[in-house]
Amino acid sequence: MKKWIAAASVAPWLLSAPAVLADIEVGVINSLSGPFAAFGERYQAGMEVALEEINASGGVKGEPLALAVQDDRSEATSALAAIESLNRQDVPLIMGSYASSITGPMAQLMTRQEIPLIVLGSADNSITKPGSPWVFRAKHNSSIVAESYFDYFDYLRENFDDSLETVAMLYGNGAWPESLAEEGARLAEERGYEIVGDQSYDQGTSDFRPILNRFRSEEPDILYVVAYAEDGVAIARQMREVNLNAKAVAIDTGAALPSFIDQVGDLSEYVATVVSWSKDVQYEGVEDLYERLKEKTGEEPTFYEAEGYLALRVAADALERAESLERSDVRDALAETDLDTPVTHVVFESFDGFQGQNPIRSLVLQIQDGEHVTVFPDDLAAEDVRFPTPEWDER
Amino acid sequence: MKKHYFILAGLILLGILYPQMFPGYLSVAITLLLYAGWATAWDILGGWAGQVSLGHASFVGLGAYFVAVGTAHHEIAPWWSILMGLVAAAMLAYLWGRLTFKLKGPYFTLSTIAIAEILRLIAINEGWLTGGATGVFIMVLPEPFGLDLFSRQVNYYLALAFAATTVLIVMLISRSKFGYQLRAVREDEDSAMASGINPTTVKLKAFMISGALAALGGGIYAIFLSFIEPHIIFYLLLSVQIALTAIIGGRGTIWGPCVGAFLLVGSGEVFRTTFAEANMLIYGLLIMLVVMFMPRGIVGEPARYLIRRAYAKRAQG
Amino acid sequence: MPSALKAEGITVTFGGVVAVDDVSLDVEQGKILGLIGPNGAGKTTLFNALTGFVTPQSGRIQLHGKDITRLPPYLRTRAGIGRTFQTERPFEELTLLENVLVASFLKEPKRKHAERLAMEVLEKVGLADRHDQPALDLNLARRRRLELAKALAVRPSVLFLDEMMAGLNPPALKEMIGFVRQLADQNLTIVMVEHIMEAIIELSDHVIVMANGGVITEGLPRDVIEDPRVITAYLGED
Amino acid sequence: MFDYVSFLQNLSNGVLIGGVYALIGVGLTLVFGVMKTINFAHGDFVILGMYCAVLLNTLFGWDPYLSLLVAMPLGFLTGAVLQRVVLSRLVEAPPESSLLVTLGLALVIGNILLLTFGAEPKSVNVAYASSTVSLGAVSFSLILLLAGLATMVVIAGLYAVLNHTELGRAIRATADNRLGAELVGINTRWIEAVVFGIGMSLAVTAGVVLIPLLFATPTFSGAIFTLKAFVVTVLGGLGNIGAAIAGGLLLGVVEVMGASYLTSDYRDAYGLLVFLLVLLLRPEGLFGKTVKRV
Repeated sequence: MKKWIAAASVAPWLLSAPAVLADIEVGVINSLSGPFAAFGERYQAGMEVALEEINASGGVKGEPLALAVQDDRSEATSALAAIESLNRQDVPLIMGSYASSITGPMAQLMTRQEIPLIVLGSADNSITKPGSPWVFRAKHNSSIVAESYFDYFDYLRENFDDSLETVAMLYGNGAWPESLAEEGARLAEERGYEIVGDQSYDQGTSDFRPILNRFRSEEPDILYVVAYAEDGVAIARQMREVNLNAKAVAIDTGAALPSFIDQVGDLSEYVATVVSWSKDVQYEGVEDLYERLKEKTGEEPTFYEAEGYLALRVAADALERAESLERSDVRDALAETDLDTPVTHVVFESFDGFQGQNPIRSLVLQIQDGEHVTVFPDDLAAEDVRFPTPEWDER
Repeated sequence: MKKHYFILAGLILLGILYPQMFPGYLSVAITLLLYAGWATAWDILGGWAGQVSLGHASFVGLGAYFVAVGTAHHEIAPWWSILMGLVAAAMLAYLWGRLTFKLKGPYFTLSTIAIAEILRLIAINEGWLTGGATGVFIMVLPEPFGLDLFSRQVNYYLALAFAATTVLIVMLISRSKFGYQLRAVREDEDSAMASGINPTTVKLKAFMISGALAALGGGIYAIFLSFIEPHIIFYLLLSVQIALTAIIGGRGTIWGPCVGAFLLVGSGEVFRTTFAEANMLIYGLLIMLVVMFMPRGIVGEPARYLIRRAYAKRAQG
Repeated sequence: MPSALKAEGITVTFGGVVAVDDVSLDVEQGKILGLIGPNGAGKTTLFNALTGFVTPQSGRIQLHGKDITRLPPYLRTRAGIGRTFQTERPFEELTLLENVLVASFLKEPKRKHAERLAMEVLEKVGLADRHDQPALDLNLARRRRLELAKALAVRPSVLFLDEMMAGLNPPALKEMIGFVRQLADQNLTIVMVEHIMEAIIELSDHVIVMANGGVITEGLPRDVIEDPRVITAYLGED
Repeated sequence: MFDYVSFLQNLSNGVLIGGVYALIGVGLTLVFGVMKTINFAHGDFVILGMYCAVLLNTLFGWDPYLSLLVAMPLGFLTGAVLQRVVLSRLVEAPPESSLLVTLGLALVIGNILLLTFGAEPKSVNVAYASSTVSLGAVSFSLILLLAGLATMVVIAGLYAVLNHTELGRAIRATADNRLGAELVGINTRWIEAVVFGIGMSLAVTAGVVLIPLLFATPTFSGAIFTLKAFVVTVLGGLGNIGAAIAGGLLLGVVEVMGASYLTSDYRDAYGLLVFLLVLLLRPEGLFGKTVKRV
């Protein structure tokens, strides 16, 4: 209901659009309506928490910071129009957006128009590979995430069970799941795993029984699943239903949300998932951030809010250090970023064909006793890994 | 009829001057022109031939993918790949029409959705052909006569040329033998046959022209976005939007689809920046209101009224 | 006189029901054939079989000695058959001239020539002075004349008229009969399905009476309508 | 060697999923049968049902099946009102108008839900979400069984209403021959409102029954449900209630078998291919009455 009030109250404000000249405004292009709005809202909350923090500690260059937010309606053409609109307002940089189908065209246009872009949500490799001098991403990409999963599998193989070998992959046919699957297949071969199942699915009616039944006869050691929230829940439930067992189960994206544990209950135990941030990661200030994010949304915060927070922190840091608010100065400042935040450490580097990419250390969370717990890498972990996943009948 | 040519010439002139007047509003204008062109192309089949398709995103996707994959994977210049896309779209339309033109009314419409969905799945799953679900980046384009094809101005003039060409083709068709054959088939296939017209041939021609033109716009769209993914290009909602644009403006009229594009893209942009999260709601309400109170479209309804009034006047005089 | 249209043993069935049962006919060039019979007699089906809108199960149809049995309707039109429809629906937003253009383009692909032909036929049916009016709100008599103009615009050698006279008031009826007479005088062959006896008697050179899918009698109009079988066929229906 | 157990498992899964599809399709086919309207908002009606169950669960902790008591009558009323206020205006309009207005309606419903409930997918987690019932080596999902049961009850109820009540006779008469129905004194305008109400009520029921199984998303899955409903009804025969069940089962089995023994990438394409084949070869539907074509 509060959305209604928000929509109604924002309308006249935008119509009159009083230009507050004293503030420094940074552009935000976010998916506030359309199919990606669920994610857009979370990024928005994270950015607002960062904004409050920044302004409470004096703003940027002594001025209060403000956000010029534009909705991209979850589509690329609106995002491109929004860039032009923000360009007219002369913003020093723009943050955006969630989907790669929107962020990709944004990166292309902003590189040509020489406006610095800080990627908000899209984790697709192609955004920063080959990348451009104007595009920066503080969060992970598909290569980093897939590598985290296989580092984790390697870790299990070395420390618990050297017979871990066969992998079954199940993923949606969207850009992110497909690219994680591609990277996963590559890494599996590189590191001596055998792919015994490789199935994608179209979004829709969430019936995975045929695929899971097929997997069952292959008896994979590792299940590598990439699915969004609702599909992840359905997959976890149906694994129990068809009695599909694996020693290690990883479900990307879907299992990282608190609602996954609510919806799947006990069945969610032992499931692992990779995120850029978790409330129990061993970085300074993490608990405080967790509390503030929770207060903002009234819900259990996720890595989405954290990534939104991170993007604006990076932006404010660069603006503070930049010689002027000229875009080329802001770009130079961004390139020299070396920032510690409660989410992660940020530097922008060129490596493995990437450019302007933070080589972020992703975290592996495991669901233990109804909580997301950081279990890998070792030095950032809060608890030990629980392995192997017991068979359904033995739970 | 002359007045239509004058209007077109005037609009083209206005279009040429637009980037000088509003250099900061090119993306919206490009989107608008693309939709105007697509909706006009759609209307050749949907309005003039009376076959409502909800699968035109397939043609847009075909054109876009020929250009994107052509440059990114095979180093084919966009002007050649777009030609190939046009031919491919016409061929697809031919096969598609051969298969489904015996279906009538809603059945034809449903079949277009089914075929478009199958094509979407092919585009997603056959990565060797399309680059798969992760999409295709257009990184480099040749520079004919030193023109930077990536620049917004060039995109804009390409889109303007596309929209103007499509409208011009429809104007020519509307006064030609083919145009009268289309109307005859739309109104009554039996009566058309009695006039010696083969309805299937006429509809196939319309579908092929319509599909090829949509693909042309698709090629420009690919350059405009310079990054495409099957999920957004072969999207059912894109098909629906193209059809709605033409229908709201007025089917089977020369200017209806353009007016529809102006209204929907224009209002979409206004709503996007003013009503925030409610913008799609207002868009949906607008569609309902137009269909309920102006069922023949924004151009179609007054045109009908004007004809009636002119007739009534003459009858008195 | 050579035969313009000849049909032999036409039989049409719909899902086991015989609608037209072994009907033959032969019309000479420049003559008018009247087709009458009570509702459900199979007149319209026969008419559709001859013009190609229904495929007969058996039988042969010849136009000027050429076999057209297997041709679809539009190819029969191109071979020389013109027809009108009972439920005429003009294109309301187009002018009368444009309405006729649709048909006149068949023989005259150039727009200028097609327009001239369209004007000619509009003059023939007496609508020339209204050629630039939209077909919207045309009254019944004028709609019929427009329909006739469209059929004539394909320059047919055999013209099929489907109940052109029904519902016309007496002066309009007289007018329409006059048009048809003129056409026949210009050596056009005409086949007409009609309920209006006055028109049949005045126009037909030969009449075929159908009932239950078959021919019950044929001959000169005066003879036929006095045939007791015909009277029974009509009265039996009531 | 051919694995009979997993074949039977897949077949039974296909049949159960098909039951769900049938439930989604039956409302659409009823509306088409009487009003000759293709309702593009049907899938969004299903979503409305899902949110109804979610809302009652969060407010009062109701079990989803209990919320049918509220959802069914509410769906009926909303549908009837929508028909009177929106669709009934389009009688004189060009034939595709009703299709278009329902497209607009789909956008409106989806975005009202978005503003009210937010974009986050919502569901009701019931304790029996992944329970199974075993029959020999083959096991059945309890929720799918319940959904199948609901389908049977609803369709049996609908069948009874259509065939054994005065209202049902009036509806069938209107579907067969509108003009004839009016001549014998049936108020067809009123019948249309009732039928659209029933159609919406059935869609809402499907949504409620599906909520333990699927997530409710405001603007995303409506079109998917609508598409499935189209496929189901065309497979069976548009406007034929009994055939909707057969169409649903066929779609479920085709999809599951295709995904099990071919590749799951093209799961939705299998259904669509069969859909196209049926459209082209037997447009009256596999189980519809043969229509005389002239």
